[in-house]
Amino acid sequence: MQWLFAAFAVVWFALFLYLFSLDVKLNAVAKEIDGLKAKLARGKD
Amino acid sequence: MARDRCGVLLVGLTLVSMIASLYMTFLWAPTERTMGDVQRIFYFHVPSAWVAFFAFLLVFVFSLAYLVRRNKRWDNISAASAEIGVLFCTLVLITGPIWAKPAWGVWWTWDARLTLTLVLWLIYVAYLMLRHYMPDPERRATFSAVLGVVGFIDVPLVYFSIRWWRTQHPQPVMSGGESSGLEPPMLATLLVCLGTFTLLFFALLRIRLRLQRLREEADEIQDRLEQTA
Amino acid sequence: MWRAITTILWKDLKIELQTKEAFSASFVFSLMVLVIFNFTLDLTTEEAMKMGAGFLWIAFAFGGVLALNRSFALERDENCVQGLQLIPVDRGGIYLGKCIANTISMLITEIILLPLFAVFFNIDITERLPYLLAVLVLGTVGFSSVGTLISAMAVHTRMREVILPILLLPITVPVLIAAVEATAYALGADTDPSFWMRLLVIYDVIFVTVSFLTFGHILQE
Amino acid sequence: MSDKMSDKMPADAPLLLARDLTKTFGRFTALRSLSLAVPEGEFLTIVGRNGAGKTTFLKIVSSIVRSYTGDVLLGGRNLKDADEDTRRKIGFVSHESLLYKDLTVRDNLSYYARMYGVPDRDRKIDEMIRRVGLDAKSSVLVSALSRGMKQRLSLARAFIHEPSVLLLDEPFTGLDERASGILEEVLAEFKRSRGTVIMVTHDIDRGWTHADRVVVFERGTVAKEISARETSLGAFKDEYRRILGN
Repeated sequence: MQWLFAAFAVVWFALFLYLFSLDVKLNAVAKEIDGLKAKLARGKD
Repeated sequence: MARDRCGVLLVGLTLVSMIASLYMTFLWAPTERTMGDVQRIFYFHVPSAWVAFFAFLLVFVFSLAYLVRRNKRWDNISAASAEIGVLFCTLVLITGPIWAKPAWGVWWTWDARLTLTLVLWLIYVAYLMLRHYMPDPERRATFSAVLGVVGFIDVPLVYFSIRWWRTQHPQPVMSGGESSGLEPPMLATLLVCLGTFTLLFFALLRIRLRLQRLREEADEIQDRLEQTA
Repeated sequence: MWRAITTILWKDLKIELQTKEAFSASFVFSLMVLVIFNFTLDLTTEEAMKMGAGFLWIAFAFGGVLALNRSFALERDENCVQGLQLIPVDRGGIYLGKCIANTISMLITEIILLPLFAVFFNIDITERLPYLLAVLVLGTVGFSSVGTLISAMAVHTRMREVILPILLLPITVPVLIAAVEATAYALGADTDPSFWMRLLVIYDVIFVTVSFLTFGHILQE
Repeated sequence: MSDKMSDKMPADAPLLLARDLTKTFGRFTALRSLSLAVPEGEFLTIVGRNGAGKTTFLKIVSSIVRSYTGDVLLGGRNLKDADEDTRRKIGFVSHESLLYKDLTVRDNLSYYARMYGVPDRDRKIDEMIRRVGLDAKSSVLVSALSRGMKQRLSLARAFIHEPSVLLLDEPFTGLDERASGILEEVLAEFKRSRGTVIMVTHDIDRGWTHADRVVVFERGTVAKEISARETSLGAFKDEYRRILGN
């Protein structure tokens, strides 16, 4: 049984790790876009 | 807006079918007689392998599409699909030994399917490395498309060579091959899990593609900024 | 097309004759691999018979990677790649010329290495020599067909010396398996090599064709 | 086939016609729907600051770069599906020599002559070697040549197949006096024989000398066209400074 749970845990862990890394990257890019947009708006004044 | 609803639907469907798969895998499916509970690894080992192969098939299809059409979207899909494919391929390679050890007493056997998965993993990790080390985006798209085509055409050749090689270098035969004597409830569970993993793949692909889209948007704004400056 | 093949071939072989860089690098390296195998494994003749084919192809593959790296590195100096892009010839022809030149240069190394291998490991290579040579040619064509294509990609990357083997070796797994098995037969093993020879031929045909068709994409900017 | 094509072309059609060219390198847009016509026999100089798209334009016309949107017609044929004969009309000189350093002077020319299918190859190679003053060096490796000699040999390479359209990308960069002299001479002669030249350069004075027309590139499009016959160099320089200023 513990083998099964080990494998199971690995799958979930990998999935979470991947989703987490995507989320971090998405947030970073979103932030970058906001910053750039603000800069663009300021530049137009 | 329609796009958002589609995404929510996809994620919702994935979650629901995940719960169903968990229930079926751990509670509903009968325990296998010779291997015991360990055999339940099967229900996510095999779907992971399926998703990996499917992802690499998509890489091939969209690489070809890119070479013909030169549409950047196709390159994005190839890149995202290869990345997720490698993720699931890694899962196959990890869950495989975890299953093999208690079931057959060895971590690894050079059996045809496991070896093919390993070679595939190497090919597509190399694919991701090529992408990583190519500074020029247009060349990156073209080169990785060529590699996506070449790599996939290689798959049947790798498979046949390994299979024939196995017959010439016999190892102790593993009792209870992966699909021997699959009872109907087991098959049903497997099918549901296959569906779940496929849904999961598309959900991940969507997120990965959104990341790329945002990245491009950021670059575009940066471009506009530089122009006005 | 014919003009492109022969001219590239003439040019590459002439440069190789002048510098002998690909040959000396791959020959010395392959030789080193064989010697190190001998030290680390300390085999009896019988064991060497069994594993010799494997050693030989590991040595060839590693040496071949060096030769292939060199093949497009020499187009990189003075931006000669741009010269290749300018000339009004079929780009598939450029690929074939390059591929043939690489195959010849690898084969020369291999043929010189072969008797040394026989001496080092006390293996009789003369028994099925024509067969052995056929395997050598088929395996090398397979290796350099994909190798030439990937070498052309690798020159444009960062870390180009490293990226070539990383991309090439997994893709050439079928060639290496088939060549080793067929070579084992040629060295006296008691197996049936017909499947492996067929596989080598199929691999060669498929990958020469695919590379020929896709090389134009690699060369353009 | 090609006769038919030229029959269809009106007599005053430009030899080279670029229509709506757009080319992006990732996030950088090198050309923005640029259109330009060059009649046969014209000497066109392209100036502009770095990154204005000059070199990209030459690379597209010489079919080095093949993925772009828009069309380039050379003698009425679209370059995207141009045959070898069309592409053979083009000669290309840049500040990179495109020579193999481990081949001799003669072998380098022989390589390019074979690739371009030059008839009566040996005689032509001898002639080119003499022309650039490398007779004594013909069996010397390129790696043993001085920089100036290499530049001269590079000119011989570009002219070996007698192109009718000459593309020059910063040709004077790094040339020694003798090589510049030979290049000037060759350009003057090329112009006399009604060859078409497109030259990209930073060096406005040199670019002006032979030019019939000067085009200023700015941010991937044509910002200004000036007929060199109707304007003085001084007036052009003022104009150019004004364009770069804004």
